[in-house]
Amino acid sequence: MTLTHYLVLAAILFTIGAVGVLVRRNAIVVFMCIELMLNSVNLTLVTFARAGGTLDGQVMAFFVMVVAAAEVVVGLAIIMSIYRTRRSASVDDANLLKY
Amino acid sequence: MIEAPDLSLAALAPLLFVFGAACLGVLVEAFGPRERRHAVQVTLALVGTLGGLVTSLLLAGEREVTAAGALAVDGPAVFLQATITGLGALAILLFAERSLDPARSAFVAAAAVPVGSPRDRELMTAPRVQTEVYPLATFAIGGMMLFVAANDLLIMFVALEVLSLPLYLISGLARRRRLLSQEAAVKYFLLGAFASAFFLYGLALVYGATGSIGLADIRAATTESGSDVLLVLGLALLIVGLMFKASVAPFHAWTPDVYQGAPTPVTAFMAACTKVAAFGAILRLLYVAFGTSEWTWRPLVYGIAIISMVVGAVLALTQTDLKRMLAYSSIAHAGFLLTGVIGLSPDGGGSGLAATMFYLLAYGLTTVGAFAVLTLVRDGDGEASHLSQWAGLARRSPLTAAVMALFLLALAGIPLTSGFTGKFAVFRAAIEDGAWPLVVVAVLASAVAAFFYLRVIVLMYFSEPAEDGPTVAVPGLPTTIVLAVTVTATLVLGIAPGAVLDIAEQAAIFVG
Amino acid sequence: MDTVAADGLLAWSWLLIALPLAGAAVLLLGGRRTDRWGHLLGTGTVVTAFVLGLLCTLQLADAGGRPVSVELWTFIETGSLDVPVGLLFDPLSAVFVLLITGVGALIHIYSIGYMAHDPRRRRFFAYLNLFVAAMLLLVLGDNFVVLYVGWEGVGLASYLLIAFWHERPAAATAAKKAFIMNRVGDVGLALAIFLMFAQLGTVTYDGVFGSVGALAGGTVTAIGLLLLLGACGKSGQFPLQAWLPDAMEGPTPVSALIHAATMVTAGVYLIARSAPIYDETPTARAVVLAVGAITLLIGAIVGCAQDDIKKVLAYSTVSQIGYMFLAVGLGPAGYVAGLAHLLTHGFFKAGLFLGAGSVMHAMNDAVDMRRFGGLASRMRITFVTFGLGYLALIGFPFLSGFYTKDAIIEAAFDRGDGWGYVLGGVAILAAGLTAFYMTRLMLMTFFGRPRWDEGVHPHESPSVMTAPMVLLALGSVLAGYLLVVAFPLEEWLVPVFGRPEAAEHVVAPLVVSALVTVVMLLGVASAWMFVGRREVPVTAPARVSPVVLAARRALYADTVNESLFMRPGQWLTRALVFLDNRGVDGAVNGLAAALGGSSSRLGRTQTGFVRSYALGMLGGAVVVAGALLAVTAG
Amino acid sequence: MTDFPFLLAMIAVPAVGAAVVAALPRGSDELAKRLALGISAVVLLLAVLATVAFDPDGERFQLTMSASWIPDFGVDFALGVDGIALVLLLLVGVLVPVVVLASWRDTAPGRRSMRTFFAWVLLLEAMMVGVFAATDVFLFYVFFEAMLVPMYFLIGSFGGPRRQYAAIKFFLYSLVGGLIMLAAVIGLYVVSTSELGQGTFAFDALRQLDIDPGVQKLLFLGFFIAFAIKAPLVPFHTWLPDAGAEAPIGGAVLLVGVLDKVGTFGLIRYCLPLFPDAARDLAPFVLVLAVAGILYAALLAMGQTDLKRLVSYTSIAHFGFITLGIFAFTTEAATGAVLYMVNHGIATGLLFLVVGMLIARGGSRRISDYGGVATQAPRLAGVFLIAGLASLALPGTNSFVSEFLVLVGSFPAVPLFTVLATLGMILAALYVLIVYQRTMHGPPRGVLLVDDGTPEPAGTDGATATLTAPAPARLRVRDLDRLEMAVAAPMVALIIVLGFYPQPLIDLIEPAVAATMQDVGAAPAGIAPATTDAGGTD
Repeated sequence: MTLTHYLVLAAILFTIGAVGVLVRRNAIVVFMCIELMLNSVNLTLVTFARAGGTLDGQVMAFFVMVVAAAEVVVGLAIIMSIYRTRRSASVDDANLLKY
Repeated sequence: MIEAPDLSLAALAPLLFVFGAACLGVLVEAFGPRERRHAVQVTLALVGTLGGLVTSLLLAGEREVTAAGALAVDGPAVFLQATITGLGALAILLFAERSLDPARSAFVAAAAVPVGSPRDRELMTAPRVQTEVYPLATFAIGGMMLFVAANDLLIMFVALEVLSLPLYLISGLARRRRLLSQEAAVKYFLLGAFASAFFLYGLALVYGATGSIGLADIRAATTESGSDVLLVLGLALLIVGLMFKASVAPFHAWTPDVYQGAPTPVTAFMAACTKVAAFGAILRLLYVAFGTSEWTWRPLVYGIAIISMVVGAVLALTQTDLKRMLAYSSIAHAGFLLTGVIGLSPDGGGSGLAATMFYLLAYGLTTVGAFAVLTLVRDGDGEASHLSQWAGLARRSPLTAAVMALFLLALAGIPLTSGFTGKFAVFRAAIEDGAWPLVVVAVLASAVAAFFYLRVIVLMYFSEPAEDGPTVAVPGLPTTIVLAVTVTATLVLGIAPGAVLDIAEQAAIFVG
Repeated sequence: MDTVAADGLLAWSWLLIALPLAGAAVLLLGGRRTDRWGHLLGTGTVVTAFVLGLLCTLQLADAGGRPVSVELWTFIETGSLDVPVGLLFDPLSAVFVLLITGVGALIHIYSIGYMAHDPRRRRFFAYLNLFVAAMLLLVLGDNFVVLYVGWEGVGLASYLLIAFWHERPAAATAAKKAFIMNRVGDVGLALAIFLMFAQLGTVTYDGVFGSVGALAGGTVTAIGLLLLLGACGKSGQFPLQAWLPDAMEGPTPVSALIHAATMVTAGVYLIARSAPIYDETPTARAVVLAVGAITLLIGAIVGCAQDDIKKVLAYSTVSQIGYMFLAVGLGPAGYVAGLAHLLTHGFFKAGLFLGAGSVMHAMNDAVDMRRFGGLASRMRITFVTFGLGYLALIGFPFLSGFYTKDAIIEAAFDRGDGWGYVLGGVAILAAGLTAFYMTRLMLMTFFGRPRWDEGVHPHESPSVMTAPMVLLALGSVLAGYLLVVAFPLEEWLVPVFGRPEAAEHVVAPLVVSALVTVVMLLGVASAWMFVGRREVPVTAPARVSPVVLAARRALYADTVNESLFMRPGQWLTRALVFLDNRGVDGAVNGLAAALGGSSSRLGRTQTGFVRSYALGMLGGAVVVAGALLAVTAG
Repeated sequence: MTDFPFLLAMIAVPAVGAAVVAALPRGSDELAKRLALGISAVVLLLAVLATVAFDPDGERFQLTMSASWIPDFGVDFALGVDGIALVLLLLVGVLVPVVVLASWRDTAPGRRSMRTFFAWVLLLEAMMVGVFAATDVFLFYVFFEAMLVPMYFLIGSFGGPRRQYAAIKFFLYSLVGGLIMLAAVIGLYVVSTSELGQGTFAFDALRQLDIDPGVQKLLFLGFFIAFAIKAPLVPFHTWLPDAGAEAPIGGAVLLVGVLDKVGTFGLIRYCLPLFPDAARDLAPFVLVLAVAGILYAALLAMGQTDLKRLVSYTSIAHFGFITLGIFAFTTEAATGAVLYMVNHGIATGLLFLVVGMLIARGGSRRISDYGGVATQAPRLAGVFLIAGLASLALPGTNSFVSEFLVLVGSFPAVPLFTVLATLGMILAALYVLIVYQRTMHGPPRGVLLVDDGTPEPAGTDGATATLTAPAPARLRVRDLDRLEMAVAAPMVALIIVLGFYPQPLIDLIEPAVAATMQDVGAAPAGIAPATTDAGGTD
């Protein structure tokens, strides 16, 4: 099982995440898909770190996690507030602004 | 025993100032007495931003890489940091305006309260106001300053998030039309996160390709190893992430919705500062990291510039909401800015960098001013941003109309306004680089753009006012200051831009 | 003959122009406060001008007719073009000065009576003065540009005077028509000037005539033909004759002065003045001949069928000027004859018009001869003066027309070739026709039973009107004898045209005179046959031969003009207006509309759904990546 | 004397004046117009003094001054005039006071505030002076574009019913041209950078460049399109009839009288000297546009039903003549063209003014709404006729001199085009006389007709009952009063004086034109036409 496999796996995860963002309606799920994309990046970083024999990649992964966590906080807050108003977490319902 | 990385505090002073103010703001939010909070927060934010402005001005001419090569404090960084802090301070002033809305603020009293609930209705008119916006905004400003100074991709990413997350939040904090505001927040957040994921993946790929994330190292790597697929893909994804922030077509889709939904002061803040920051990062990425493999991305930027100008100008033609129209116009302006980016020779010299930076400054000031005027024209439920409501404004309030007309003419790029100087600078840079077809497209696009700016003037001056038209509120001190500053700047940069152009010229060297 | 700078009185010859011009200015600017004495001022200036002209001519005569030039100021000087404002006072211009000021003065006097009741009399005299000034500029200018200025100046005056009663649509239209058709001619004159400048680099008479010999034949011919076009426009010659009869809408003194005696003869002046050019180009001369011949026939034929007294005289004018063109077209042999006829014609035609005016005055401005008749007894002086003019015109022996017309016909025969006979024949035939229509006019107007409308009480005109008529009548009796026999014009004009070699006559003058007289008498007789013997119907008979019909319709000249130029022009204009609004402007507006449409269509992509935005971004990302890869790969 | 900064003063005085007038309190229209008249009179005086100080045979550019403005772009605030610019400055100086005077009555209580109107007019004057006096291409461009704003507001705020459409159309047309020119201006700058080391916009320096023909063509087109829209030449003309028709009379006079001259001025000042080769190569196409414009616009003028549109179309035809004169490349023709610019400003200005006076009486712009005005308003009719005759270039009016010069000068160089253009003389006579007959001649009719038996107001000439056509129908129409005569008189005087004694102006113009012709490498016309054949005909 070479490093390439990890990279490919990461790419696949990233794609899954991206597609998920496109196909899922529930804001939470969409957001989780984005998290998935971030984590696929983490996998990539770590893999490259391993390949390069340095620790940078791994350190970066930690950075990413922290940032992701912050994102979660902000994101959930926003989603919550709109959910409490609309009683729905579907991103398609939020559709007043257009054209 | 690990020796601490070299850290020239002097060079970081602006950042420290702003972030310090932001952190203090959080503490105040937590422990400060509610009734005095607003005043304190405003002062803090202003002190922070202005302090950042002053210090970055003092740093002029500084050229060093510090923080273990993570930060580059060079001409462009300092110039753009000054620009950001300055514009940021103006935006903060707009935030702090309390005399316009009978509800005493543009921001919701309690974001957590569901829209339309009884509590919400009672809070609507309560004197209570939100004060978290000030530390949030200050953090965003800090993030932007970091963004333009970031000398490695990871810092760039972190800065990206630091500037984005607060923006997501404050764009949802409108006091009126909360539904729109919240929707804007959600859209901005989801798409922003999506975009940063792309940026991040790009970062990873570049790291994989070059084994490093320092821009200098990447430059070195690309120069000797040329560019393999990983690197190119990485570059592509990085560009996507940045173009999204700069709201360049085809990554512009969020711009109109968010600009329209967010509270107008926040829109002003985003339109001005975010653009500056994003372009700062773009310039740095393209010219420090990928300057030597310029030929790879040049055609791409060329094309994106055209798309952005055309899409922005054409789409704005049929808008009926002023905020939305300005949003589309900002997309078109992003295109014009890219013509400046094109006009930058590989070594980072050429007049392109200075031109782009000048354009950013001029555009930022004008935009803040335009949105500030927007906040003055109100009817029963907040700002009257629908075009038809502006009919005959010149009769009601000649001064307001005149100021708005000035900003619109500047955005249209009529001589003797800052907009013209900026356009001239970037077009010149592009033609010097032989990109005259791009410039021809640009001038035609700006002709189209001129139409919708003119239409507003026509409405304000040549149409009869509607009887139940909006009222023009008397601006309080903060807004007055903002308008005074922006009007003066728009005229000065149009009539006697020499000095500022000089500064931009001298600042226009990256430390590689 | 080289010119000398003016001295003595001649140095003041510019006053000839300045006086009437000043008169016009005073009357026009003075406004109503000059109403009371305006007409006197107007007349005074012209009379003074006449006296001055006479004195100048005498001084010129003392100097042996040596041409005199008066340089006034520089008009236009740039690059290699130099146009001075200068006057040339030589025998030729002297002749015209006397004619213009002399006849002009008489007609001014006449107008005092004729326009007495017109509230706009002051403006009438102002315009008359303006005309005299312009006409004098025309004949006195020493280069083609100054001539052109006068040329269009008289056009303007004629426009103003034809349209003097402008509330009459007919008058307004006639004036416009006159100006336009003149402008067509003016274009010819202008182009001639351009050509002279292009080829010779000068526009002064001296310069052009001095070096015209060096030019290629084609160029000279072109210049000649273009000048002729101008002459045709001004002199109502074929094919630009249609405006002259309509011009009779103007007050009768105008018809007498401008459209009989002076302005319409400007064409003859132009050709005579340009003799050096025409001497170089037989082709152009031939065309002049053709134009003259055709026109004099047209005029004569149409004149036979008109019932409007002034129209008859107008067509007679057209025809008589045809004679003059014929004459000058003959070259050196004919210049003098043409000019002599021009002068005598000036007298008798002016006299005839004034007579006609007097008649109209008596008949409440009626012009239809079918409603005249039997006026001889009521208006003695008018009848006698008119009669003398009539005799002079039809060339009754030993009256002025007799001398000058015969001279032309002889000159025509003297060409010797077949064309000479053709032209001579045409001229003689026209002489017969002239006799016919003039006799018809006399009969219908002065003889026979009165056919007046009720409420018309003919009366003789006041003496202020009759006096000029008498003088002109004297002129029409004597002028011919004086100009041909007593003080031969030929001698006087030697400095201008040189002394023509005595032509050997192919047909003896006596024979010609006899022939002409016989034909003339035939014409008179046939007029008596057709008109005099029987009762004149008050309304023109409807059922007449096509020939008469054609003659009544002026040989369909207007019909041709309308169907050839007017209608297509209007159609073209309408088409272009449509094209401009729909086509040119439409294209621009269409572009704008297209942009707007694409804007709203493009706006549809902004659906408001986060997920579609995300899709857009993803697509964009793919494109970006693809593009970059493509660049690096390729 | 000459060291006095006339040009700067001529820009500063009206600019400051505009600010002052605009700053006046509401309802002080009376004061505003007096102030405006005074200021514009001062400018006229300055223009005259400048002319006195100007030496026709001296330097090409005189009364020069220069100050560094935007060093980074190599832009100087450089002013200076040659004969061409000077006569146009005189035109500006003359027209603006007349316009102010013509708008005197518009400051009626209850009407829209005219304070801003006069402010805009003065600002426009400053801009127009600047555009003619600039010797720095960038500066010229700045004035060229900035000039749009005041005119835009003049049309939009004070114009007719369709003023919004007209104003936007005017602005966008000019802006498109201007922006294309901007690209060319920058291109020129870049070329100068590559040739001279560091970039400059100084006209004299740019004139020395020798630019590669291909580039020249592009730059020439950039400038030409802008000027062709401004002038305007067919087919870029359709904005003018709308703008001219909707603009207030004062605005229309300045628009057609001066503003559009910037186009033709630009052609002879910039297109020829800066891009001589391109100018020569492309001359045939330009000439086609010019001649087509002469005939096309004249025919269109005949087809108009709106008085002001008609006048606008006549101007388009006249601009055709001017362009013909410029691109025939002979001193005579070009001198005539420049003179034509001045004369056209005066003649068409007067035509617009008198048409405006007629419209002020009838309240309608439709030709068919008038008729027989001459019977009761002879002075009005007289002025109308003089203006019309000047517009058809009758000898004795100023236009004749210029039109004659253009044609006589062009003929040796481009005979065919000139002959076609000469046909325009006939069309001009047609459109002038047709409209004159319809409105002034014939029996009284139209909107001015007195339907009820009310007595007509005083001031009309009693010349209605003629012994020929006792017209029972009468018009209620004032004849021109003192003020209106005061407006018309100077123009009429100029028309006639310049019609008989144009030489002073020619002496001013010719040296500058001759210099320009040397830049293009064209010899004066005259006996040897071959030398100046711009390839127009064959």
